[in-house]
Amino acid sequence: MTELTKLNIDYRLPKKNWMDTPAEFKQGMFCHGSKPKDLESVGFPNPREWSPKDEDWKLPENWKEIIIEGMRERLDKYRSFRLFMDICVRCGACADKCHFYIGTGDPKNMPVLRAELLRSVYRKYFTASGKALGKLAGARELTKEVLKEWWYYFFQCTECRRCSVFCPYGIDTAEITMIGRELLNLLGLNTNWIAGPVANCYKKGNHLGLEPHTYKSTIEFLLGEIEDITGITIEPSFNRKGAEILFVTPSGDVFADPGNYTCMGYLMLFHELGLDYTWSTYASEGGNFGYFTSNEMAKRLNAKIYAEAKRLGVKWILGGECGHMWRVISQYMDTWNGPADFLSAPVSPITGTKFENAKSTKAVHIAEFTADLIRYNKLKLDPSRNDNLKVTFHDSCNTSRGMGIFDEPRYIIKNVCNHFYEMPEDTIREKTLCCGSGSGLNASENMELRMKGGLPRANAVKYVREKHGVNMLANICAIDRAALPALMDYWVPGVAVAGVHELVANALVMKGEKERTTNLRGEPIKSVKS
Amino acid sequence: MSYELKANRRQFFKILGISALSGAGSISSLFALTQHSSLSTHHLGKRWAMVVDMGKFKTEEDYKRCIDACHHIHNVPDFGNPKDEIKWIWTAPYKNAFPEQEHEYIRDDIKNKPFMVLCNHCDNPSCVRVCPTKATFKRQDGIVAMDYHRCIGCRFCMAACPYGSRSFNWRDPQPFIKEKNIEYPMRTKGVVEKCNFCEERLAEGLPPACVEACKDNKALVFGDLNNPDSEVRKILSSRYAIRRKPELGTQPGVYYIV
Amino acid sequence: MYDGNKIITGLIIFACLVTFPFLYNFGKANAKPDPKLDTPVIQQMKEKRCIETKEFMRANHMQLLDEWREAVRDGKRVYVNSSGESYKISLQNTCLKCHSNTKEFCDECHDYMSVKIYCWDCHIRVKS
Amino acid sequence: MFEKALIGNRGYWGWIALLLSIALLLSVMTIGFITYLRQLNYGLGITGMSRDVSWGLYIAQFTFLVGVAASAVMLIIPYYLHDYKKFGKIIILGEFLAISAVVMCMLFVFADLGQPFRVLNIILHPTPSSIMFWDMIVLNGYLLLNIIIGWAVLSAERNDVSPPGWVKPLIYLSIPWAISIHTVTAFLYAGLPGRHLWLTAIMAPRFLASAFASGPALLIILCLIVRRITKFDPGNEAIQTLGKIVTYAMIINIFFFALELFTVFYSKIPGHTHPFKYLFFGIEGQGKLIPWMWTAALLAIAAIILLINPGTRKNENILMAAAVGVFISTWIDKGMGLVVGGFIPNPFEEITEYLPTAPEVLITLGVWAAGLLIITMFYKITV
Amino acid sequence: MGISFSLLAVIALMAIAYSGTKFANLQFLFGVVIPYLAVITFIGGVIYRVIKWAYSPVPFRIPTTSGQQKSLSWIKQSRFENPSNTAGVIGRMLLEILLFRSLFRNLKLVVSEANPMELNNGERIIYKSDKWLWLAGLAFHWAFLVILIRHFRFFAGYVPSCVQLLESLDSWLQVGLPRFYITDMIILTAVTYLLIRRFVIPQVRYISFAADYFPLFLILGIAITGILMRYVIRVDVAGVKTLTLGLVGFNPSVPEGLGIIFYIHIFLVSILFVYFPFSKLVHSAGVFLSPTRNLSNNSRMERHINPWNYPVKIHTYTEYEDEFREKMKKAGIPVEKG
Repeated sequence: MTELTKLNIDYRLPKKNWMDTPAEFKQGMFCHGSKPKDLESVGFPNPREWSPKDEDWKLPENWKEIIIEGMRERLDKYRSFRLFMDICVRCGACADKCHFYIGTGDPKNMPVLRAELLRSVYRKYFTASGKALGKLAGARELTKEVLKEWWYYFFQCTECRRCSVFCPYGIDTAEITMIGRELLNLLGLNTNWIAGPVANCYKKGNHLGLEPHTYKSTIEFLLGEIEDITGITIEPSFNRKGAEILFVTPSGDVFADPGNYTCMGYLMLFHELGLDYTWSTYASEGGNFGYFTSNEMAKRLNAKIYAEAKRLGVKWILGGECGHMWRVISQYMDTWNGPADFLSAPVSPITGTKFENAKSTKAVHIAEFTADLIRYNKLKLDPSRNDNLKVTFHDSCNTSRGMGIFDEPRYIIKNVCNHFYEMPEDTIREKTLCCGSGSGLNASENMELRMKGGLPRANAVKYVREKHGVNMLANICAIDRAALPALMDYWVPGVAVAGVHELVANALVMKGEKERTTNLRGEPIKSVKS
Repeated sequence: MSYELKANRRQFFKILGISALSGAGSISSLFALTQHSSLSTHHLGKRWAMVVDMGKFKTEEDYKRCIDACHHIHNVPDFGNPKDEIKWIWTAPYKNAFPEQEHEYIRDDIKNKPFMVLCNHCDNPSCVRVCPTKATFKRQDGIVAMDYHRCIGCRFCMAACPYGSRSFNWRDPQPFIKEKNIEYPMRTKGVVEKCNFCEERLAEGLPPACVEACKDNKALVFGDLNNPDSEVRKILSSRYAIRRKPELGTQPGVYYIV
Repeated sequence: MYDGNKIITGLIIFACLVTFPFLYNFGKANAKPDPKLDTPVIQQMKEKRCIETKEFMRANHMQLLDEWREAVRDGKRVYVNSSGESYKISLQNTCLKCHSNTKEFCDECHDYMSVKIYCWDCHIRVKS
Repeated sequence: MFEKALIGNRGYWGWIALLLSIALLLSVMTIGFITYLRQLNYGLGITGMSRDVSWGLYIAQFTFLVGVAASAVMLIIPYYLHDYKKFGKIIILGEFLAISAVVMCMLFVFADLGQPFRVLNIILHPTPSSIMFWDMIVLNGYLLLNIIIGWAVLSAERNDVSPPGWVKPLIYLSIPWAISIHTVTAFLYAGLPGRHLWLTAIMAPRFLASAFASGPALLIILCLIVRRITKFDPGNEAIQTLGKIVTYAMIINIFFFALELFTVFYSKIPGHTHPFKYLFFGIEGQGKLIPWMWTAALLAIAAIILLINPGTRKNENILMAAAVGVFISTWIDKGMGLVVGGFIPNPFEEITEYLPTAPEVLITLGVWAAGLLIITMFYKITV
Repeated sequence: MGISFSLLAVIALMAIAYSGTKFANLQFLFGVVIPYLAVITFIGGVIYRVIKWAYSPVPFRIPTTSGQQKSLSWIKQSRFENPSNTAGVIGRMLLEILLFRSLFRNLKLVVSEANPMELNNGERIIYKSDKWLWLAGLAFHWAFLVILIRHFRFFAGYVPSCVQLLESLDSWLQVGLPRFYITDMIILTAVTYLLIRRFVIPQVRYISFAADYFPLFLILGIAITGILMRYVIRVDVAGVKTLTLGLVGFNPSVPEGLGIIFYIHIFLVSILFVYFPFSKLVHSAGVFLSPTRNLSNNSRMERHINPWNYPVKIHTYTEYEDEFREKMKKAGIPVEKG
């Protein structure tokens, strides 16, 4: 394979066997270690000050037993884990599908080898052939070096599942990474960027740690912006009992640019519809960083959504644009914290559409909700207001390969924008490439890793940028909105990032609005200019 | 030793002369020289040939005897219709067997006289040239033979044969063979077949079946052209004989005395 | 979720498939093939033997026949066997002269082994 | 409710048409295949062929389709050698037409074999003196060449990159190769002693001329259909250029045919005149092909008149009609006329006539359906 | 190391069978005892492995969704790529198992020069369609299956007509006597390809170890001995069938004079049977259990039950309000308690 210009990716392989090549901790490729206070606040083991760069990771005496026992427990609890340990044939189909492998050229970022890191230990301690034949059977001892290698590489996987799409047996490296991270968490080995938000979310309701009044005032700030642009005053409700719908969205949308434009989009849309809904400060987080530590922690954080829905007595839940939030809601929430028999099967109050596909979780994705509105002509839209934008759509890994939302957002975009261009077909839909910062890797100290991991995605954007002049990368994921701007600035300057509902709100002709001169970002609207 | 040398030299000049005559450089002679050289047989062993003395065929029985002898021993089926017909040796009127040599004022008895026709076992067989699998091949002794195990039934040879000597098994012949000769195999559907000059009998030292069938009146004479003392050579040097479509240069091995 | 029923069903199907050869033959008496040699010609032979040893013929007769097919091409009609005896190359006139009982001789094993041959498309089996 | 199923845009109707035609093609293929099994069981006697007319409809189709396959060069030469960019969009259509035509050729030869189980004998016992051996080589080579080129070009197009460098030499190679497939096919006939209709040195040029008329004519028909039922537009100018190619090729084809007529009838060599007499006038009251041959002749003349006049050629409907005319005319002339005519009269100057039987026609339709299915699939990928 | 070890292991196995029958006259051991043990191990082993997997539950519904979900009525669902019911799952599994659907998607990463006519961005990462692995894998597995079924003629007194049909299709080309099997050629070509790609593709070589080479060499050994036995070093097949029929009829007998090559062949097959359940070859059973493929994506429609779901400690609303009540009241957010 040829080398890439900017990063000089070297795909050559070490001469030595991978087992004899210990992980080399490269600056910029890993996150800071977890802080003791964060672990303490959620009751995680082994809280202490430590740094991944330290020689001594201050592990408990019996760390090896803990890991082996942890593996045994999880082998018994997860068929996926046991099966995926056994049936890989190392055909290599997954190898060049991983964005981290494409971007780094590090062979241990090939999904198969990432799994072998764990599999080799499994063979040593859980299979007869591994015990007997050792290295010949691909087995190896669990040592501290192996443990460090795990930590290094399990936090170089964004659990995007692209490998799983191509694997002939559906082996999902995300599952293996998740188990790997769970095992590491048994020894207090986490990253600060994950442990912090987890602790925040547990105590304060959201990753950013916004306390209820701050949460409310932040949204009120957005309301002011909306009023400036549209002349319309919006008064949403918080923690209101008896509302029909509980709206949950990742806190990133509320707080950070450019997610907050998307949040303004939600507010404007709901106002225009006159939707009977409420925000919650207790369940003020759709995302779930617990999912990046352990199954149990994810469940603990997620429990708040149903609990709050029950307390407020709403009928159903509407979820904002987010990736892993939807992986969790779609494939885990009902199993963990259901049955949600206190809610009723969701029906759109505007169109009367029954969301059959959400009749058990009672949670509807906002893309489904809005696509339905547009289909039945419930929104007055002026797509020309987005004429300054040439839009492409980035499918988020979790909604793509953990859910299958592909056509809903595209349908919306095509109705609110006049210029929409797809990226090459092997980089979208189920074959979409990760932003490079998912699953809690969105820190700043591992920027090199993020830029390398995001390179394949950026390269596809660059293609449509140069071919069609694309200047807006739309998506339905808060992590994308947080991570992609940096990626675009680095690889494809001139491409901005937006949630789909920001584009909706731009095009939405609201009752009683004043003539808009700018879009939500304060940029002049093209059609007005001319 | 010296005699051999002389003989070889003589043959060499003969070869030169003949290739000059046949128009050296023409594509057909190129092919002929490469694979199944028409010249090679003349100096190696036998060159089987047949003389058909048409004057000796008088009654219908004379023809039938020969045909039946051949068709019976070779298990040639009788389908009873011209579409599926298979024939190794049969009759055709003079005007059809020799269309180029027909003219208005030819003797009536000749014009409509049935002539014995069969595979000519040409020196220069176009059927051999075109066969894509060498299922049809020319033996050293001049017999154009077929390997029924190898024939794929493409029927290119049928298109190439200017004498209509080849038949194709359009369907399974087995039920249409009245009396099977268990000494000789049948053919399967989908292969081409034709007269083989009774090569299986020659191997036993026997004359072809048709020749034997008319041994009383010697209407068919069979022998080795390379042997100056053979009966065929004697007849050919003493009587005027013609061959079918000589202009095509195939050099048939069946001669007719009219 | 265990899906135990589905897995057990699957395993039963698997076990049935693998043991199918055993089940298929259960209680069946599978007679060995017994090619008959009692044709008049063979009966008259002083020493009853084929052109090569029985073992050789059993394993290799098809190859021999395949080679014999080529005889028509080069006019080589004599087969010299391993002990130097000569035979005329002809399925029709050598093999079938002795083994005129193709049904009891050839078919016996071919049916047993489920080997379909196309010899009889052309070569004539004598009706016994 | 129900009317919703009846209202739709072009894409919708294109889709419906596609599904219907695939279903139709599949069922025709199935019928053809079942009939082929019958032929396998009974023998080729199930066809109308006989001892005298030993090649028929199958080989006629084969001969004709080799021409269609070869005609892809009529796009390749202008596009790659003369940089005629207007052919950019249809070049791949031509390539795929060539692939499916070659596949059909092979199926027809296969259907014509008496012992298809032994087909590998051609390779196991290679015989360079046989033109059929060379035809096998060139046809397979051409198929391989077109598959490789088509695949490489298409996948490069899909990724919007230039095709790999090694494709160019292959494309150049495919030009003489295309000429070769039809030349070698002509040699199948032209080298046989005693078949007067075929024994002519201009057989190969005649084949090429008729190929360059019939192939592009078929491509015009396909382009116009594709344009009508999908959003894919091959480009008006490209279609018009194809029309001009058909015009010239058809004129040359007729010219060559006239040359044959002159040689035959001025020399008055009886054997050479007989097939022509049989085809156009019949001999001894036998002449089943007379209406076909005159149809071919009239269609050819009519098509040339329509094509030669720019006013009529530019009218898409007339162009379509002329293309259909050329296609049918060459199909009759080169298919049935040439192959069957070569066998009549037989070497004994007797007339044995030939008409295909129903099973023969069904098998033929089955092969055509297979070819059309391949082309439909390919065009689906492209369009 | 893995390559030579595996090759030597297969050669050693052949040598064992060779010397065992040639010098030690252990025909009964190699022809009867070991095959019986192998079949028992195979059945028992596979069942053991599957039961072991089965004992671990599927706690969550985690299908990999490779197509549009079932959503609004007017959006076309990919029924097989993202199934929402059992029928869809069956379709997806059939596509996966019979046609290797996922592998069919395979792409090859290429860093390419951009099309100079369209772009000027220098290098581009493109993904070329790469179907060779799919083709070789599919060809190998299907050929293997056909060969397996074909061998049933050795295990049935009367060979069922479907097996006869399969066999006649496999040998429809009249090449050689006995007729040449097309699958023999396919399996040799495919296994050779699979082996060679392990040697030459650097990434694949890097991830391969002995357990990846050994089965390929073993299967190659089986195929080659089988082919040799049919076409070159022939054995008395009727004798072989006497042995095999004896095996399946529990009435084993070893006929005299079966060629050594037969014992090598059956020994290698026995080794494959024994090796199968305890190696990566169990993927053939495992693929049926793969939760990313065999589950419908209906977890929002129907609740999936996790048998070990247990209550967890959560930060309740009451605790939350207790902590922030004053701030909430001040901000005008409703509270439960005064």
